[in-house]
Amino acid sequence: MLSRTPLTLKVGIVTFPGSLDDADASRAVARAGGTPIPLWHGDRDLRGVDAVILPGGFSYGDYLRCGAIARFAPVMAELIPAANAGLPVLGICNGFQVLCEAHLLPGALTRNTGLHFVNRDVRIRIENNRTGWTSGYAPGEVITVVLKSGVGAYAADQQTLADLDTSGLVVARYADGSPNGSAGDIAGIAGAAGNVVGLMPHPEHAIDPLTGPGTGGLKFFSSILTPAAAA
Amino acid sequence: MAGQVPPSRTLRDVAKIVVDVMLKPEIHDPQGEAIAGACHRLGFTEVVAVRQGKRFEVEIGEPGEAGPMTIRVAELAAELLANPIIEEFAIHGP
Amino acid sequence: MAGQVPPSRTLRDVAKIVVDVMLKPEIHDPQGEAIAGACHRLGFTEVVAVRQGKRFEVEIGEPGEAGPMTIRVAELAAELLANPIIEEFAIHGP
Amino acid sequence: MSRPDTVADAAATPGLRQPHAALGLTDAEYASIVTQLGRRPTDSELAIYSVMWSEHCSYKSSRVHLRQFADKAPPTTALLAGIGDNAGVVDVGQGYAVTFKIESHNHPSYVEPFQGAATGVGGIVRDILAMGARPVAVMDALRFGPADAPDTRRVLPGVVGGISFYGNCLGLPNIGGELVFDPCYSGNPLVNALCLGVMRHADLKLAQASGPGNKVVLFGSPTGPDGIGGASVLASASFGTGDASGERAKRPSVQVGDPFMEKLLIECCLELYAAGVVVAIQDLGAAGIACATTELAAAGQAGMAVSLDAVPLRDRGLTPPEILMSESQERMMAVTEPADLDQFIKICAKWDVPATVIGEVTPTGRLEVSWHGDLVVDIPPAGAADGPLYERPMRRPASQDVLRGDDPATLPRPGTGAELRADLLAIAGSASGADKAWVTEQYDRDVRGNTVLGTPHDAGVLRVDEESFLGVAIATDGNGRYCLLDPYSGTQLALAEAYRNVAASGGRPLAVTNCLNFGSPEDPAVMWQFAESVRGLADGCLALGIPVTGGNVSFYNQTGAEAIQPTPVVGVLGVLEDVRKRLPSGFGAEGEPVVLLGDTAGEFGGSLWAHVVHGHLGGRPPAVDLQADQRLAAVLTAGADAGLLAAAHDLSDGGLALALAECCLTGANRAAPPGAEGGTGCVLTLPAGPAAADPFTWLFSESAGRALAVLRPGAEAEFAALCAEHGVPATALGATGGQALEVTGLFAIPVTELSAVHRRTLPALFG
Ligand SMILES: Nc1ncnc2c1ncn2[C@@H]1O[C@H](COP(=O)(O)OP(=O)(O)O)[C@@H](O)[C@H]1O
Ligand SMILES: [Mg+2]
Repeated sequence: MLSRTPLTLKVGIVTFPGSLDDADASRAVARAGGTPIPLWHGDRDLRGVDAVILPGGFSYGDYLRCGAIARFAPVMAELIPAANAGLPVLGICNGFQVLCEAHLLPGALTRNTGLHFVNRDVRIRIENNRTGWTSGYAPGEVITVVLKSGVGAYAADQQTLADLDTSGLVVARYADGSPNGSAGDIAGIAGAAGNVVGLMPHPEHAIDPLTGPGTGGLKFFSSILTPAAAA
Repeated sequence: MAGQVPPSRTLRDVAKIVVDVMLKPEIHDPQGEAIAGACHRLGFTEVVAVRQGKRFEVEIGEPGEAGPMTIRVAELAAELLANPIIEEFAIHGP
Repeated sequence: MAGQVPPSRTLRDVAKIVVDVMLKPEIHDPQGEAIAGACHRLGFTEVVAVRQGKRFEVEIGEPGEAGPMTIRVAELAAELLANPIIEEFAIHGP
Repeated sequence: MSRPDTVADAAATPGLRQPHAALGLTDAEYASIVTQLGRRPTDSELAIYSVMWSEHCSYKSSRVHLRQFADKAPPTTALLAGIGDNAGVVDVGQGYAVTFKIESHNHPSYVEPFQGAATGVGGIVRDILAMGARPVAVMDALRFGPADAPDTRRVLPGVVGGISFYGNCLGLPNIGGELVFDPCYSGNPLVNALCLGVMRHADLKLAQASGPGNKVVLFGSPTGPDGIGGASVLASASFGTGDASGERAKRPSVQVGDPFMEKLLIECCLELYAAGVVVAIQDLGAAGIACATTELAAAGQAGMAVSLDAVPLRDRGLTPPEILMSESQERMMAVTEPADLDQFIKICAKWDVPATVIGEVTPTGRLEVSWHGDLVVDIPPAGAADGPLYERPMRRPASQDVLRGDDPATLPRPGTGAELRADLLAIAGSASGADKAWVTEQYDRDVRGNTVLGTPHDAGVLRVDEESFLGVAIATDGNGRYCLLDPYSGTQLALAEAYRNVAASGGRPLAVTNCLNFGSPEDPAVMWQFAESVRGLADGCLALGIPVTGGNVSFYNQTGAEAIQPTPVVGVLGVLEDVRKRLPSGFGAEGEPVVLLGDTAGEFGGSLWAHVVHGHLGGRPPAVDLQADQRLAAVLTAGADAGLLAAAHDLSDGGLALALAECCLTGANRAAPPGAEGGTGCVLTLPAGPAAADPFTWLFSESAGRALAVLRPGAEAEFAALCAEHGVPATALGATGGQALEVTGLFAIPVTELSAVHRRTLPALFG
């Protein structure tokens, strides 16, 4: 009898110079049952992955503006058209900033109102569970994740904010009010097609109660592994 | 990293162009507000408002006439130095 | 950018003064170097060097004549906006 | 540009006057250089000697005392590298080794708080990297003047911002530290940064140049005019007057950190190590190329020939002495075999790290440096590296007796429940006793995903191996008030507290690092404090059976003639076989028994209570009993191993009262619970005896060797037996639960009130 090995989904994790949470994102993908594939900023090659995570960190030192220099990395020349063609992409923290700079997501991330870097466990409410990255969550589910950023306040013009609201593209909001001045308490958004998601707090740091505030973040990484999500 | 060691400065054909980048007026500027608050605490009560932006001094080699260079810097500012979603820029010089 | 506010003595008698703050030339500016590197990778190879500084737009109510105000802003710049150990500043306007 | 002073010039002009005094060299030191070389030094050589023989690099005033760490070292097999290497390396089992070290950046942080503190982090991280380890965490021990002093408002936010900026950008979790305020640190804050690295045993790298013909590679940032005030003096003095000296005087002594380059350096070095292309490596810290070349060559008992023309410069006007002395950050120097050079350079290019061959190892036993074809340095590296050795005069100051005679027993004490409550809140809300979240929230605690415990727990606990759950715990402590009253026992109290913090987190203490912050060594009273402190630490480590693996001495911490309180900061590292058994410091579930371990006597000398409530400092610090501390640690680690404990928290400044308040507000998770109001209360009853102990003494005494243990329900009997077996006094106080810190018959403080008082202080002061 033929044994069928289930194909595990390959999730690429991009390392830019200055990426920091890339190992954490890999760990989360593996913990969820996927296969993490390292992607190098300097290679114009997505190595046949089924989804991509842009991890947290300070790409290029976050000099100039967070994510501004990373946006022009060779790997982004492959990623941008692939994302526009439907490849699921999750940008976490610095990755969110890169996605905004690359215009794969509307708006921008700006300096925290308190002007300081803030590392805090925060509760976020999943507002949209129709993206590939959030399909495992119940609508309105509240999870605790780690926020750690200095430039984490989401900003966009009124029209964009209204559009995000009416199209249901806000993926997550801070459940206890914004800790950083984010417009509409926005913690994460999706692009119009729903495959590209940006999230300011870190679900990859909430996959194990030993090293984080619980396991609430794990479903970001397991959701994408369901066939429907990656289709 | 490329560009850390400037090429010899004996060539005199290097111009300095300034690019000022400010947050758009409608974008919240917590840094500026904090500075205005600090001004008041320091006794500079006549300060009404402060906005903080960036200033880039770009030393650039002249490829041809002045025209193209200014255009190049404008391209650079629009593409890299400023984020048009939240910022606006102005170019001065050389 | 100076001169945008009319010099009439109304309630709106607020002037905008610009304070440019740059790292002293001998101080290492890793940000500027990283930006210069990015310029090169983007094909702006004619960029020789970039230095990044800050630009403050200070809206300030006129206490009396122009003289004192400028002096006040200079005080403010020296005390708060610039760090004299590593930075230098210039004041423009109104 | 003027022609540099060459070796040939030096031989030809033996009588030329040189500015050695301006460079901090005494006449005798200068004479000894001349003897060593058999001629006057060139200005480049003088630059090298002046930095190598500075207090900072040569430890000339402290070495005679520091020897005790080796002489009194307890027998151990845990050390793979020790004092004298860039950092100590400790075997933690399963083939893993850990390296850790703490270093000061006090003076630069006062001049330019943000950059000073940032480059302090950068420097200690490179030290750890140079041992072959991956840096995995940082900590910061900070001391400032009064919290409400205007200068503290300038310095503290800058220092914290700089540590946050640099550490976060490097991707190193900050897992602990200290924050203390005292007027003695006005004008002289202490910024001590610690870095911890992990490696496999086989990865250990030593900074010893060997193998003639091997290449010397300088890599990282280009060399600029950073931190070369000394060399500027030299340059202007040697090269004439007027314009040149005016120009030179502008050389910045402030270094600007580039954490992005440092992050690239880390990844680049680790890949170089993995590729096996590194024979030796050394970080460039104070005194830059001068120090790195001298030390590499001296340690390898080799020679080295270096051409300064090859050094990539950010400023082409730099002179040879300036290039040698530049303290530009984010640079490393390595020795590699010629056959490996291509691969070396390729790996650097992959990480965008500029790398240049600047010389090679030679069989001559001399350090030879050339510039434009001329020899400008030709010295025996060991002679420059060893430096002079001083036995500075020391004298116990007469004021010591007055201070010790000023017994806090005479201070008015709270008697009623309401008074006790008020004093507890005063301490919990004092700047030194308050919640540190305003600072620690600015640090990334979670990056790399291995932080099992961070602030505000007793020790930082990191997972080292994801499969086996092997981990380490680390804590730093210091108490300037105790050390002022008695530097010998005060230092032992700091050691004991860090040791206890590690044990209270479930770790078995293994090794010690230290940063000794003192005033001027030329003041005999300071030198006495220093000698007593080192003797106390060496004796204490011997008693506890854990070796000192390295450290750092920072002298001249004073404003005018006024020295800071002697402030040795001691770091203790421990191992956890299974980090899942770590102990948090806070109350979690309700109904867990709370037990006080150790003996309580009436000890208030140097206490936080006397300091906060009465502004008093005098008497004797708490008595030290290191055997009792060992027994306590054995109970805590055994209790953690056996699963008897839910949590533990050490008692230190503020005594039982502050410890209980902290327990109520610190969750059982790696971090404080979300939401400012989070917490779990407790209902406790203070025992009637012993006779000496009244409620005030129970609550505020700072007797050493004590901790709170929170038991798993049902573990009472087994834990009592464990305590009895080890001879550790255990006093049942009550249990966790409820929404208040309640001491039966005396007071109850709602957790929300406690939280507000504890958490509002720093935000109110610093925004
Ligand atoms: N500057 C700092 N950086 C990081 N953590 C800090 C700092 N200051 C204090 N902490 C952390 O806050 C907590 C409380 O500190 P402290 O009151 O000094 O502890 P204890 O006195 O019990 O040793 C500890 O977890 C400590 O590591
Ligand atoms: Mg402590």
